[in-house]
Amino acid sequence: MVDSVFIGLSIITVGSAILSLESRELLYGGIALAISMLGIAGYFIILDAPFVAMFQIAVYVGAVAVLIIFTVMLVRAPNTVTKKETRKRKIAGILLGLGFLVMAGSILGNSTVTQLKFNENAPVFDVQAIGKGLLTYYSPVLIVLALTLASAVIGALALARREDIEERNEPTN
Amino acid sequence: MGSLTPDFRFGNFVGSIVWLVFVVLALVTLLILPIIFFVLFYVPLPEVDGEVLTPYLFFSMMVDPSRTLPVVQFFIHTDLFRAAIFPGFGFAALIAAATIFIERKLLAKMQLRVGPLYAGKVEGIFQLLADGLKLLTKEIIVPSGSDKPIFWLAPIMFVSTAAAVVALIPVADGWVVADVSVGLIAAFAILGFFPLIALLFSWSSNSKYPFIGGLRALHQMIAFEIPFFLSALPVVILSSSLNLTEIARSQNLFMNIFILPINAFVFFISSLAELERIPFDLPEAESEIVAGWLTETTGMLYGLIQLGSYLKLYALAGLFVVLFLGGWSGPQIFPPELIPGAHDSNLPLLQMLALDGLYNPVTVNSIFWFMIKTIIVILLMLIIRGINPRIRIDILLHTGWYKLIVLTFINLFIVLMLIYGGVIGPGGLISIR
Amino acid sequence: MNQPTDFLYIAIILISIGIYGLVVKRNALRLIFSIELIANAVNLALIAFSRMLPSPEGQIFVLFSIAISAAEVAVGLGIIIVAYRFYKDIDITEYKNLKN
Amino acid sequence: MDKNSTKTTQENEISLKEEDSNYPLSNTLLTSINSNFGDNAKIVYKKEYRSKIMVKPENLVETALFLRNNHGFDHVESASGTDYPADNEIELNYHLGSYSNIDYYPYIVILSTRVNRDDPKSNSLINIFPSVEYHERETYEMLGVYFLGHPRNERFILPEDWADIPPLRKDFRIKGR
Amino acid sequence: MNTATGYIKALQSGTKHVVMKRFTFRYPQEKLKFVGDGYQFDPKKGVGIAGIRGRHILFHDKCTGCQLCAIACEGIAEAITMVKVDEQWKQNKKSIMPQIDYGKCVFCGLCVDACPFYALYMTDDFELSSYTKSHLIYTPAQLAVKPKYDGEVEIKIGKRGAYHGR
Amino acid sequence: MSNIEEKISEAKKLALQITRETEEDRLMTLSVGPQHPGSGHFRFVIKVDGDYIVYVDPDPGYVHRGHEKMCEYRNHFQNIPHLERPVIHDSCNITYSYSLAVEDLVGITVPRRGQFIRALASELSRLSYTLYWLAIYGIFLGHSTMFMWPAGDRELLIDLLERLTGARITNAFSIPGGVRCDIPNNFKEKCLAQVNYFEKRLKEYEDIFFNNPLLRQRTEGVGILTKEDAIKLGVTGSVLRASGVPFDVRKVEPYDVYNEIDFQVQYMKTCDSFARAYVPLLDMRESCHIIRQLIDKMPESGDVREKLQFNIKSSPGETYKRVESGRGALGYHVVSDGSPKPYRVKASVGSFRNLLALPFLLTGSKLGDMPAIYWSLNYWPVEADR
Repeated sequence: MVDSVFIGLSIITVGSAILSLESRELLYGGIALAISMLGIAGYFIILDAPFVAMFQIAVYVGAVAVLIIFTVMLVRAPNTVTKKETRKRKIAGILLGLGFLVMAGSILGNSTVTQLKFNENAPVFDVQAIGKGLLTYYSPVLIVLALTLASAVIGALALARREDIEERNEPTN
Repeated sequence: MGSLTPDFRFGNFVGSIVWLVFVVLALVTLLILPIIFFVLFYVPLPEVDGEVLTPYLFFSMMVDPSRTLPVVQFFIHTDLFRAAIFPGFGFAALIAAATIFIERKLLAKMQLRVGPLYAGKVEGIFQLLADGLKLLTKEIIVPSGSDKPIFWLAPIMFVSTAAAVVALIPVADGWVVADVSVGLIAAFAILGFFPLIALLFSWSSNSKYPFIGGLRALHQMIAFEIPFFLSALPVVILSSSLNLTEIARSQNLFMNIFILPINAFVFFISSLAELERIPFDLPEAESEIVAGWLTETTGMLYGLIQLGSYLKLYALAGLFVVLFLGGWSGPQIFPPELIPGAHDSNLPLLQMLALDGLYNPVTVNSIFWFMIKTIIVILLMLIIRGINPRIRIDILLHTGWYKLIVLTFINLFIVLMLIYGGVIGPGGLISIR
Repeated sequence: MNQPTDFLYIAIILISIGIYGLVVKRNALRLIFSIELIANAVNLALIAFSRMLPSPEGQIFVLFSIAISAAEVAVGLGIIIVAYRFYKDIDITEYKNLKN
Repeated sequence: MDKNSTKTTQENEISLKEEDSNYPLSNTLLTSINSNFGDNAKIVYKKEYRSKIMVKPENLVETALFLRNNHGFDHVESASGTDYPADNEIELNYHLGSYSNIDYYPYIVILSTRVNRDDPKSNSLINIFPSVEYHERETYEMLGVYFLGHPRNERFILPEDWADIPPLRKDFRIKGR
Repeated sequence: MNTATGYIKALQSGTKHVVMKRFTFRYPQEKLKFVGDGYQFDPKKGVGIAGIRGRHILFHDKCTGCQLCAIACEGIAEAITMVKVDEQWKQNKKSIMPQIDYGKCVFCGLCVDACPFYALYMTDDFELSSYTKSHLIYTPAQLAVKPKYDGEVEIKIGKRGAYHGR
Repeated sequence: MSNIEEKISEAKKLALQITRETEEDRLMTLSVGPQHPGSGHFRFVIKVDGDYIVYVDPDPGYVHRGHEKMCEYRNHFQNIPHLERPVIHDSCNITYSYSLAVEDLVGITVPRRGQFIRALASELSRLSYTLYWLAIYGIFLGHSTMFMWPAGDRELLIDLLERLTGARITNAFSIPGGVRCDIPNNFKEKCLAQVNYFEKRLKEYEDIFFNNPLLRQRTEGVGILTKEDAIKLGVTGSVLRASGVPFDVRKVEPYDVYNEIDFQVQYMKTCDSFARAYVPLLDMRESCHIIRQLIDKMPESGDVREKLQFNIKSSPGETYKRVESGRGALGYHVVSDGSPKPYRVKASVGSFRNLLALPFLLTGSKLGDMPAIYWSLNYWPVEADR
């Protein structure tokens, strides 16, 4: 049962990952990326990490995908299959990708990792365990992370802000 | 002074009715019965009277009605039934339909009108059916230059996403389609799909007004998502669980709304904004941007989005009830047996009428109280629509980003104070469990 | 039944797709897509190991990782919008004189 | 009929010398007009709360300016024109009213001028009364009077493909009439 | 605080109306009761008698075929044309009578004001719809028929608000 | 203080500058009307920059029928049914001032009872128009109840008008020489009962609409037309009174019997959209008051109409008469050459004069304020086009 779900998820994830890079329209690429993220969330659910899966959906589909699609609509790229994408570069890219795949795959296949098995009886970590970890040992990291996020949002706002509009709007308010 | 059209012939009229009957009969024998048989071969069937029911024996229920009870009992506990009929889509769609009708009648009453009146003799109760049929037969106009796949898929996505939220809402103990351990987060994660759908649909219809409407929908939903999350946070602290069933069960002593009134208010306001209902129906403000992101919808596409938004209404009302109004808890008012003494008697008909083996007083009571509370919340949402004008986008954003977020924090700190002061929470004066 | 290696293979496939995108694509948004794919593949591997060990640290790391990549996307998209406003294009080969 | 009408306006002229105590407002206003402009501004008639002043096209702007600055006539209720084909003239009427001078609330001065019908051109009052903008634009398309200094002498109310003579001229006939 | 009271008042005002009487006038089932028998005119006094201005009624025994109604209508709607009738009347030598096209008529009633012989009045009947335009042209014979109209509903003001009732 | 020329030129300069330097994706041109649900028979082209309107160009004329030209082909009585077409809801007022002008030209006075009935019809008609306007203002701001209530209560007044004049909207009631017919039996009691009930309803309107905090947020401080600007733009009616100028033709230049009636001119000094919406409500209260006085002071019997020939010839000359309609001062400039037909008729209508304030107020405001500003100007497109 799980295996068929796994194969289906794999097809969806890898297929839409390829589509997100190769689709003709950038918007479809964005949608495909969101579907790929959903597929990854599906893997998380299979791996007994529902909290992370929901977090993934909320962040990637609810925020990142919206941001990306919004940017795609905003920049209105004329034609996304750019002329500068030469054949040589493409072949090199495919070779590089395949090379990495073969190399890492063969290393993985010959390593002892293949002998590792999931422990069926291992305890499943629920939200409490994660929360405890976040708030005790990793609490400084959490704070730093919060600061990072805040500064990133502020930075993005500062970057995308338009000065001319701000100046004009202030007197009317 | 109505009169019939000049080319009316009584013979034609009778002929058309006869033809209709014939067509229906032919369809039933040639299509519907084979399909039922075909389905029955693949559906696992229960054991009745000591033998496994086969598709051929299935129709013996027609002769012996008492055999239906075990079958019904079997089907009621299958996942398919739960997802499609009772706590899931069918039930929610029924409530959505009832909500649309009640909304129209209530608003009409408030506005000194009569509302739907003619369809279905009694106060127009079949108006929705008539509207649905009309929408079904309407031509679907796809604007030229639109992005066709997204344009067709988005309404369907809208309905299915709304149904996914509905699937998370428990109506009684154990009566929920998907009992996820992180149900609350799941609900919020799925609600995050809606801005994406609205944005994609508005973009795909290749028109200016929908695009402005889509942007407004995006702004509005993102601005209200944060107070929406935050207002549910103290509930999680109080019940120390993310599972919706657990949250509802933890309120058997008192409802959360007594301790979290401000958060309940914020949640209610945010869910109104999330639902795009008046006073927050800016994405569909017809006097500014025609119909917002729904401008180019026609026929059943519009119907689907309407259905989806009312499903969402039910889902959010249910969520409100689960989070703040104690879910299904309430005094037991249903008797232990539907007809006293039916269980012991051996009359099959009496047993069937008393729904012996099916009737569970606790569950029925839970569903009853849940429904009562949900209906009250829905009515409140409907009345709000009657008395309010639409507000402006900048006021809305200001409300969402500044006022509501601050309000949620006030109540969050109160709850924390109570917990650390040892009044509530684990080991407190008032034990929740 | 699935084994940890299955998930790791999927992660490797996703990473190689990401590498391919990074090398071939000249569209700034597609580059961001590639980066996101690689980040997600790593998350997948982390969760798989966390399930295998079993240890909650893997999930905690993934939460951090997701948050950081969200921040990164926000800034990246901001830069793309600014660059688009200057160059009227999102092709990175056009961005020759970002220095001034 | 056209001859008749032109005669009437001249017959109805009222001389200012004739003392009339019934209309005190008219008297003060018209006296001050008369003392400032003399023969350049003819008084066509005066009634209670109404009076009509006929000026030459070149004096239009200064009369309007005088009325605005000295008597508080600050807006235009309507600006219109009447076509007199017999005289080969078009009469322009500005109905000036006052919101700032409480004495002149009920009063309306009809400032009027006559321009040549063949090449109607007149100075625009838009710099004196901003409220005249759409009225003059309407007069332009309805009677064909070109207003010098008006920023938009162009189509306003008529259909976009209007290709006939201006419709309020007397030689434009409604079909079938 | 002002905001809260304003909002509560609005809420109260809205909910109060749920129990008020419906004001809607259900047209085909109920019909309005009108004043009098329709608009009539007394040429001697020169004043009309109030009434609804529905379709006309023509008294053949009084019509002289003077065309005054047609002249009055000429600048307004051009709905009235004079047609020849087969009947012979002493006062109507030319035997012409008005024929009214209700596709054009604006129901201003100035033709009634123009008739000096008490021949043309207006009635209560306003339900004139038909399937074709030609059915809207009423000949003098059709105009002579007095229509039957039974409206009995009018606005009543009760304790629970105004409503349309008998 | 802000100077209007400066403001206009500034806005135009800004618009020009923006149009010049714009990339195509900055400004979005929206056509509001004629098929837009928030416009009526009217269109204005707006350009929005984000949420801000930077350029407005009104384009009326969709329902232009050339009434002024048509009037030259018909005699004074035949003009009456035509002249009321532009505002059929306010038909008693729009024919009122034409009747006054013709009476002035012919040189007659209306019998006293006729004057009272005419003023009564005018007040009822004004109430009915204002309610219609208010209903649309409600639905423009998304308040569906405020659409249904005034539209329903308008029935009370239409019922009275129907009893009085014989038609529900196109009344053709005020004619040169008086009114068409005397009031029917029991009219006074009926009128008093319904008007009193209606006045009670106005309080409910205030509760649910005008005092609703959401509406206040939406309209207060929006579209400010200061007193100086209002005077310079020459606006009229409720728009002018909302800007703090107590100008009402009924008071400043009383026609017919209005000098015997005791009433106040209602005006507000906040100059914003809310004031423009609230002044009509105050006016409606005052109208109810006036109606009660009119019924009280009306002579018990007497003529209602000065008998005039159908083809009455007016004396040569010209006149300008105005009344206070639902949309402000409504004047008719009638030139006569002695024939039964007028030589020239010019209508100076409130809607056309208020139109000038539309681009002035909309430029620089938000898109969400557009309905709140546009409909508060009391602009009736059909009347402006004539």
